[in-house]
Amino acid sequence: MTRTRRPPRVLLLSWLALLALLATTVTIAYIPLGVANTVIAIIIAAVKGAIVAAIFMELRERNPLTVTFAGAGFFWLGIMLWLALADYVTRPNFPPVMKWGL
Amino acid sequence: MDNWASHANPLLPHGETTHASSVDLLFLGLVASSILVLVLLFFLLFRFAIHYRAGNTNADRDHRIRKSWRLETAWTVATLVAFLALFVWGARLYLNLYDVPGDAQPIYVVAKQWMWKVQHPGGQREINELHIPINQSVRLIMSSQDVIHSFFIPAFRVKHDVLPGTSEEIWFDPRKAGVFHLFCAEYCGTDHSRMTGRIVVMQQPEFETWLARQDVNGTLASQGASLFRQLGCSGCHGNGSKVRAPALEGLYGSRVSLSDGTMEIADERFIRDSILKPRAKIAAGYQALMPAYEGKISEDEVVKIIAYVKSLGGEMGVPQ
Amino acid sequence: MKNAPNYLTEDNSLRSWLFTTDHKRVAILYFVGITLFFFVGGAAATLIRLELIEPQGHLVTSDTYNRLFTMHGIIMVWFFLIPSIPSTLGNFVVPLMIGARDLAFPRLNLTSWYLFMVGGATTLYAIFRGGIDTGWTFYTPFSTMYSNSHVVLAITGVFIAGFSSILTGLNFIVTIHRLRAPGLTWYRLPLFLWSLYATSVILVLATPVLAMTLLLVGLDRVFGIGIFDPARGGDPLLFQHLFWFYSHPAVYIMILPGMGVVSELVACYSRKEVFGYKFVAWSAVAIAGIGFFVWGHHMFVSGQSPFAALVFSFMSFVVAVPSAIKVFNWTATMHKGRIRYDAPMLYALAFIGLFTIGGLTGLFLACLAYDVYVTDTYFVVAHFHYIMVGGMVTAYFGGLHYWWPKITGRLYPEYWARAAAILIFFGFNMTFFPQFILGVLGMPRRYHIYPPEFQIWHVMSSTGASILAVAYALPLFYLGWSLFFGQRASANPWHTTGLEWQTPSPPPKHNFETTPVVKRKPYDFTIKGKPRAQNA
Amino acid sequence: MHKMPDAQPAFQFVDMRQQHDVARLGMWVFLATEVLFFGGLILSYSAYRTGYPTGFAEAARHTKIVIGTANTAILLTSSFLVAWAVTVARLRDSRFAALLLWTAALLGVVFLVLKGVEYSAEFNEHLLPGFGFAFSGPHIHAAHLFFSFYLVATGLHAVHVAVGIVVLVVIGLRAHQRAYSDLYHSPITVAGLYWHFVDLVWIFLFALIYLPGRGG
Repeated sequence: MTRTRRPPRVLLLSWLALLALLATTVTIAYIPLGVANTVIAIIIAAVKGAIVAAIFMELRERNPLTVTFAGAGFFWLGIMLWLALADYVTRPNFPPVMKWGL
Repeated sequence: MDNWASHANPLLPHGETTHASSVDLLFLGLVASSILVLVLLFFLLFRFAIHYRAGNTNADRDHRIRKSWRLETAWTVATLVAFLALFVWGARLYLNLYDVPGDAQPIYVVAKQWMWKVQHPGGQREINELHIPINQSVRLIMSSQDVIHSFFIPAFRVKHDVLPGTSEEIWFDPRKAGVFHLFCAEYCGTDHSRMTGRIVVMQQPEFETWLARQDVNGTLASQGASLFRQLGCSGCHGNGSKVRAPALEGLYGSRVSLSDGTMEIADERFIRDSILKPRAKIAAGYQALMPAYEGKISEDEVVKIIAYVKSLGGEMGVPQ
Repeated sequence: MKNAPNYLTEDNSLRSWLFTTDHKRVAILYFVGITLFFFVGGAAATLIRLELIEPQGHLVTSDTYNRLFTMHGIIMVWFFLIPSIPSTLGNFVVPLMIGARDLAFPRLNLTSWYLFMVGGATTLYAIFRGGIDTGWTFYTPFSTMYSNSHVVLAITGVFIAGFSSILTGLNFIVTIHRLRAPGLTWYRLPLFLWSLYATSVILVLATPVLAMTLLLVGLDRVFGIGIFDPARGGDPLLFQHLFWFYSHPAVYIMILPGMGVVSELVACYSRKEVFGYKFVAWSAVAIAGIGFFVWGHHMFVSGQSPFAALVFSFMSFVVAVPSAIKVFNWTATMHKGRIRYDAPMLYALAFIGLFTIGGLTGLFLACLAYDVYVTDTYFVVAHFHYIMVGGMVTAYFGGLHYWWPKITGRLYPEYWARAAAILIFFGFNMTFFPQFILGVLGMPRRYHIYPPEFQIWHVMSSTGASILAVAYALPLFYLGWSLFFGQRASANPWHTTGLEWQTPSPPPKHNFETTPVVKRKPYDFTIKGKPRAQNA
Repeated sequence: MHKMPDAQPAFQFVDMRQQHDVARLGMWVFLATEVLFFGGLILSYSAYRTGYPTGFAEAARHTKIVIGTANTAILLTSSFLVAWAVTVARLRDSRFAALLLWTAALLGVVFLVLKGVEYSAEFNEHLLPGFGFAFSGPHIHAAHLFFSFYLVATGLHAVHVAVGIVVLVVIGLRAHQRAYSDLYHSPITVAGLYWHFVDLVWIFLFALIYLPGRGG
């Protein structure tokens, strides 16, 4: 049982890309960019998630139905976040303590 | 308890407050549009049910409507337009609840498991009762000591939840003298159904005499002043003190810049939070020295100190 | 043909029932389960109605009354309304309607039933130990910090039952997508399947949020993490957002299957295809979709920001439009039909009338200024009972009678069934219409004692409730009777279309001898004489 | 030699292709429910973060980013190994696939061990609500809410990792007995989907827990 089997190129590349993205997101986190820090962290996490979903979970080879099922969860999560946060962002007395100091 | 059962016909607006009569008008609009739809629907249902019953063989059953989308779009658009109108009507009235008139008389309400504690600015205190003068709009600043309650006056068509940890406001301008129900509308435990009370709207002179008759150990502000000294607040905030603490004269209603660069209006809520959780909102240029009074002083004492701080002047507060 | 082995008589050992993977038997198991819970919840309802006859309420103490209405809420919502049509009629009929041998995941289907029963047993155990006094809504901080009743036990029961709903939803979605008979395209599907598909989408996407919400409340009570604790900076409204994000779509989980059944009944008993098939089909999906945008209308007075209230109010009006489309299309279906008033059709007509009243009063509650007045009053109680009992339970009974010959191979006694339907209709209106008036007068809900001027309406409501209790017991008797003495049913007793009527009743274990091929659109009654089977 | 299982579709399926398709579709629907299950936590995090932005940043600085980053790398690598194992299993190389699955499971165990180390460190620093939480400084409320979310989210995720490890070991055993081939591979595919999802959740949790507030 030899160990010379090589992983498929696309899997290897995406693995390395994921590790690289991990490194970048950590380094960027230490650069003080204010709000941008959060936005970049989430974008990089989304890219890493997309790589895992598209390649590891073979979504790119699947029919549109499977892709819609995969996206449905995130879309509905988006609805929940969007409308609930609309309340939190515009509520006059939340939080009782501090409001706008970003 | 004279006109307890004076609940006139619920359908006709008998405007205890301006808002109540406009809500009753909205109710009539809603009922009218619903009855229109119901009559249309039930008429069609019965007509088809009778005319096209299996037994009736001579009913004409061919050349049925083939293309349905014209009819579909017609009644869909009709319902959408009707709904939009009802939405706008309801929304406009709802927003009145949020623009409190400037001259509204503030009264503090503290909800506690299964009773309402009301405190007038003049120091009068009531349990499960609220005496207010007619034709004078009133602003209730409400907070809860335990769970969520809800201050509900059916006659005024107004209700708002009373939340622990923060203060909520409602306002109304009673137009009719009388005694009205007060209910707790948010389930709050065993005696939720006993947490009721009375709103007594009186003529101005009667209200004055009622105010005078209450045994008041000083106005709310004066009680707050004694608490201010008793709890040691004057040690730092008093004008003779050597400790650097923000001056409270003219604080109420002013814009305060905080240590992290944000600006806030010092309303009741700001003062309340600065007393209970001072370290979270530090005025610009000061250190976080003030001890937190959360848990050390009760809700009623907080209300008194707020009244005292307001009494130290400032645009919104009228010095008492 | 008479004694050919069918799914009931094939193997009658207890083991074969308790470890069955046959969707028809799981449906029967579910049917037994929810009937039990319907009468447990109903008993609580009867006690509540008896209690409310007097303003002072001498029958039970306040605390017991609080535990009674909580028990009524929890049992009815999670152990009767949500599973009823999908897991009994749906489980039985979905594979038959699409010409399949079984659901996509038969073992998951049985697991779903076990989860349902274990969840139900846990909740009943919690009630037996002393009950819960938080209301079925478990609002914090009362449920997490101030209630000393068996909240964690009840939450575990509902948590487990939630997974049973998820599994049913998952099973239906995959089955309807992948196991359809050849030729059965989406627009040839019966409308009941469109409604069940939309319901399954909600089941799968909303129930997990309930699971998380209840988990947080449980962790808060057990470990005191205080994520909703206002004293530690938490926000009680966050619980309401999480809870209602599930619980409003949950009311669409309850009503959509009912709408599906009514589409079938109106088409069958008017002997005419449904008017505007595509509009009715897609309005079910629209309700499922838009239903996720409206939960804030439960929180208009809770301290939510006015901006969010405006958004939720507008979306609540928008979500009412697909329901209106469905009602108009059902009425239009009857136009130029050949209408027969069998019991299922009486239930369908009752549904259309009562659901419309329920829906219209829903508009009152979506209208911001009026909701501020009547939320948390009996107006809300009347509104959701018109939808749940007037709509959902009526449709459930209609569907039950409609498919009863297919499920049991027996015909029920027609006149008893019609009498029961009419009695339920009157008993229902007598019970719940006075509650609208109570709501307009401002009587708050969940009140053990109330001011005397409301008593007249409560007495009317309680008398109506006694009629309703009797009326609901009637089907139990004559359907039970029909099991043994009812006339034997043919494959298609109502002479209607649909694949489920092409196989003998009760159907054999593998449903169809040969998998049917579908060539025609659904509800095709145009053929003179006996309606030719859909695949002929 | 273990006989190859005759690839016969289950009772309700027409052929094996339909069975694979249905199994995969079913798993994707289940993953959608998991997204919303964790979604409830994501909402509570973002609601409180809009309320206490600087408080959350201050609290997040107390998290152990070194362990967090190592754990992310570990999960990404084990996810890669599982993806590789699935492709290899489809080429009838079941034995090697089993080895890959067990290595991935081992990495999962390492992840849990590191997590345990992190939890005990935070327990000693009194950062775990419900287990003696104490936090000095003005942002006590924000820190309490942040660490409540942290504890529930990573705890739940750890449970999912543990379940994933068991699944990988069992599927590995079946693979070792040459169970899988291009004709019959839905169990290993579905197990792979689950493990990748667990990794996906961690990617987002990492961004929400360890990265805020690092910019100082």
